Amino acid sequence: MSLNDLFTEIILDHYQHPHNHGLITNPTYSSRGYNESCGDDIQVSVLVKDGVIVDTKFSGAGCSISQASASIMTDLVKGRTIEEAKKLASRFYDMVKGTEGDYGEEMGDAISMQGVSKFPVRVKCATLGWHTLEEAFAKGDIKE
Amino acid sequence: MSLNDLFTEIILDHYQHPHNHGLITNPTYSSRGYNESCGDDIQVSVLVKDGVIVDTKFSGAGCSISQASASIMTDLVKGRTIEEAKKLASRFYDMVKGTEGDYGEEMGDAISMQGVSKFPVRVKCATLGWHTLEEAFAKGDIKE
Amino acid sequence: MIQRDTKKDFPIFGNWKSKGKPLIYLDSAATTQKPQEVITSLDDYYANYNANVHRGTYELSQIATDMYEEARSKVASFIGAAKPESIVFTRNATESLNLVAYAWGLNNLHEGDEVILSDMEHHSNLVPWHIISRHTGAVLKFIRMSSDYRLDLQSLKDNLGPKTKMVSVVHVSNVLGTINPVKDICRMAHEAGALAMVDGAQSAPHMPVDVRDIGCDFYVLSGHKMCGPTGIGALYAKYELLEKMEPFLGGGEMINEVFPTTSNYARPPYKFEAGTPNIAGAVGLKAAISYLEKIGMQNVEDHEIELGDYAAKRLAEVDGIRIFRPTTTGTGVISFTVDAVHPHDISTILDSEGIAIRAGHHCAQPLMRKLEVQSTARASFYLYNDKSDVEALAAALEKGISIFRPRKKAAPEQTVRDAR
Amino acid sequence: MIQRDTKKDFPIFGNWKSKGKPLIYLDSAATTQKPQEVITSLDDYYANYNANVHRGTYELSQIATDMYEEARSKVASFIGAAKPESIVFTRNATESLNLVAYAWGLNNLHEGDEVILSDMEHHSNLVPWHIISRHTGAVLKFIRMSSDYRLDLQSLKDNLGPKTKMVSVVHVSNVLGTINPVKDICRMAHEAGALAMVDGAQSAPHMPVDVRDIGCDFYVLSGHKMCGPTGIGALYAKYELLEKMEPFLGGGEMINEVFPTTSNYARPPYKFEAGTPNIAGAVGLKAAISYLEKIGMQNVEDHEIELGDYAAKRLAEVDGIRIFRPTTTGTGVISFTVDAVHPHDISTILDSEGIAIRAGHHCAQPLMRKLEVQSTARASFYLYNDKSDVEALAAALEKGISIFRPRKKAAPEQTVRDAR
Ligand SMILES: Cc1ncc(COP(=O)(O)O)c(C=O)c1O
Ligand SMILES: Cc1ncc(COP(=O)(O)O)c(C=O)c1O
Repeated sequence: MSLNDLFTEIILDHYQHPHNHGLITNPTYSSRGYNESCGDDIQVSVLVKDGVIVDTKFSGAGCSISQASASIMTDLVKGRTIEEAKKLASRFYDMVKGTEGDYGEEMGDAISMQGVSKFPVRVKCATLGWHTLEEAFAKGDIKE
Repeated sequence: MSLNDLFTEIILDHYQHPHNHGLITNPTYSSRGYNESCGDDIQVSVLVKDGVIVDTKFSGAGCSISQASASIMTDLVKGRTIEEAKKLASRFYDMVKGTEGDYGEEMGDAISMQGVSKFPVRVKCATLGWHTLEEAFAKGDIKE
Repeated sequence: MIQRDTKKDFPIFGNWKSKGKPLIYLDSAATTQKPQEVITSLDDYYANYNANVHRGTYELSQIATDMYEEARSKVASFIGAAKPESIVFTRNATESLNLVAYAWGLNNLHEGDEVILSDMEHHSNLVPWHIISRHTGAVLKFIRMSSDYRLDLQSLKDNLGPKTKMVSVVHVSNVLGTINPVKDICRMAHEAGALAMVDGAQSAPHMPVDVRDIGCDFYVLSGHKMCGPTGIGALYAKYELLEKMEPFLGGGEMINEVFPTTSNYARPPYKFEAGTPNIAGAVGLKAAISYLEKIGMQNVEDHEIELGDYAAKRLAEVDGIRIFRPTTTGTGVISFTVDAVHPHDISTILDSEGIAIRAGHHCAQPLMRKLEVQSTARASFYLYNDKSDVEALAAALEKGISIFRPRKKAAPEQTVRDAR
Repeated sequence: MIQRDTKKDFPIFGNWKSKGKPLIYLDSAATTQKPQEVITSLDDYYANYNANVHRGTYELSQIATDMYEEARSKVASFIGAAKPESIVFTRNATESLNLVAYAWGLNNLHEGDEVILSDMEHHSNLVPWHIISRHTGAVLKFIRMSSDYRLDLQSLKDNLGPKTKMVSVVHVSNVLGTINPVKDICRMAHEAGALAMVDGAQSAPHMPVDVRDIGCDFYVLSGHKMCGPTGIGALYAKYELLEKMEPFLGGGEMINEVFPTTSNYARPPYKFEAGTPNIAGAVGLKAAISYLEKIGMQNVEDHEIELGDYAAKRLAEVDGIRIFRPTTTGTGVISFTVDAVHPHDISTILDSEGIAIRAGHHCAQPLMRKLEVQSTARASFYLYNDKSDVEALAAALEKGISIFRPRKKAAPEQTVRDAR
């Protein structure tokens, strides 16, 4: 396991220049996630219209893996339905936990996180954003 | 270590037919002692006149060693001053803990407890009565 | 019965034998001996994987964390818990009971609320409630014991009422060996709207246990009583209860965020595990459970009941003996007294032949008062005992107590005094 | 400095080397590795002397009891306690701190009473007081930290007053390594009529400690941080205080007499040791202390300070590093951050070279806020580390962080999105 498998170009790009950083003013779903093991702290907010995720942002602070993963995630789920996003989350968990499979097509930039599976200590960092997204959905529509 | 070194004739006599069993109605000193390790429970009361122990009794329940030791003790301290009784207690502790020495003269029947030093588990039983006597003295004259 | 010579699995027996002293260990209700694989698991942990858990950001710490969490899963599956997160690691059954008394009791009991215990509780399920009732004004009530040394469910019924908030009872008595009908007791507690806790210190080591079948809200056990190391125990609780409960000890590992004067807590079970846990203890407990599972808990129970029944019959032949054991639902625990021979003396007599039993109140003084004794002698069997141990016990007892048989009257007091 | 190659005493180093992986263990503030003689002492206990303590009436139990009590004496003499009975065995420093907070605090603190802590406390000396202040209405105050990472005694003076009932401070900070002037702090607390507690989790393992010289009323330590097993810790307290205090946990061993609804307690330290203790843990702690005494605590301290100073100097050369360590009174603990590289990433970088450090808030979140960081990386040295470990750390750090050095701006967001 070389460090380059973990800290890929794409991950470092997203870490140093995160996409969709910030908070949506009037979100449909929102939650805060906390990684007890290293103190990473993330806020995810989502705007859904007609069942489709039209915008999503994240804020917070943390390590390269947690921040890059959240950044990639926000890119990836836009334009999808909630169900699609959840399914993607579950595929993502499979991938970073090392379950065999072909993730290339669906994962987009997130494929750059495949190397995390070789670093069990960092799996929690990679999944923080996704768990927080799911948590936001689970808490239900804020406006209702 | 044979059992006969511990359960000597004299000890068994005192256990089965204890001397000075009961409570003094109007004692000068009194205390209750408790052996946490096996639940032995003893009450010792002492009547002192002109600095001399004129009577002492014990009551309670417990094993052969604790009961016989208390019985022997009550015999032994009668007619002595408090100081003499305390000195005897300390010599008795030495003996049952196995400190080398000649205890024959001063110990009277208590010499029968010398074998206890071979049974560390039972030392606390043998010393319970004596500790309770000392405790009674330490608490001070009840009538004052 | 277990047919294999399991004593071979436990190095202490061979070691004492090789020193020329037999060790007939009949005090397993106090603590059990440890099989080689448990001892080895500790060695292996410290020599290869030792690191602090949970907050580690390096491989070694991840391995240690995985080992610790695998131990949690093992305990969960051993007692039929729905999920590992229902298991809180503690020092022993006593701490588990205190955890519930403090964390639940201190925050949920109020003046006049009632907690029902039983006549046969160990001090560890009594004293915590004394402390909490002093702080809260809650009242303690007791399920009565019948003359056959069993709990009288009618008396539970009579005690249950709208003020009952908790029923906490021992699964298997450490003095009488009685197996209590905890499933019925939990059902009755729940029907009355109360929570139910089961003290499994003497059941988890000795029989198959399924907390979901029992239906209890809380269940406690001690590792050292089931072939595991000292210093590790567990509390099982329904997860929703753990979520609702206030924490007990405060410190590292059990919080999410700490500010100078406030804190918010991690989710269970971590909320209840403040500070560095007994990691090696958990690893050793896992090894112990694996050992027990290899033998099979049903085999362990059958073996012990057979030994207990056999011992009860054999010891009944001893002159002046009185045995405290129910006619049915007894286990491998036999308490007894012998006329005119104090239990402590019985223990010394047996010890001189290498037989280790316990004498005393067995941390159950209220029960002793019910039995109208100050103390008893107690032999308790485990999977490594066999009938020859029972024979040795009976023979040594018969031989030893003869020393105490009635004697001639001693000389009158005065002569002893005069002789000084 | 310690000249001998002490790594040889610790089997884990050899075992990892033989697996082809180096282990440069720099996380001893979290938990230390264990020397062979500690591991052997556990093995020896379980394979030869295992029995329950105190209530045993047979030889084996007497041996186990003696071993357990000898461990108590060893701890007492190691920290200069007047007598063994001043030592209560617990699971860890956290439980010791909670014991005092609950047993003393719950019964002695009232609305408006004040407890003084400090800006650099570990969660284990914060959260218990949060819990107790919630129950009692006591107020928490804090000794301020100076810009040189030391406690400001003027701020203690300002906080002390007639309402101060307790001052509880960390002896050596687990983040900064600062050695606090606990002797002065205890004197000032006593002058104000308050009690004084010292959290010695990071001092007992690393320097000579004399509780009577310090003058504290309470002192706590963890065995696993000083070469001992997990699951064993200690509380030292002045004996008169232990006598006056209410008990904490209730159960077996800690009582004299129990009636159905009341109990009276055994004398200290037993009053505070409910249930079967971690006997093997105590035995292992004794072996650990013997090992430390053989090395000599003054040697340990000198060795670590020298390493700490050396590391501070060497790491200062790393580009973008910020080190949190006092200019004087520092120890072998070095916390640092590196610009644009998160501590967790630093830890992974080092882990890939077999170097174990900790990254995170180190259970000291209020201190992190004072330092205005979310987390730090921390290397902590012990007697088995040497200068080559420092060199390895610095070299791996320099190499690893280069990966994170500023890069070209990524393509604008849309293109990434569109590429899906
Ligand atoms: C200063 C300080 N206090 C208390 C503790 C808590 O120690 P334990 O987890 O062993 O209870 C630690 C350990 O991290 C510490 O560094
Ligand atoms: C029925 C019962 N409950 C609780 C306990 C307490 O166990 P521990 O001392 O391991 O906490 C015991 C142990 O003697 C027991 O027999």
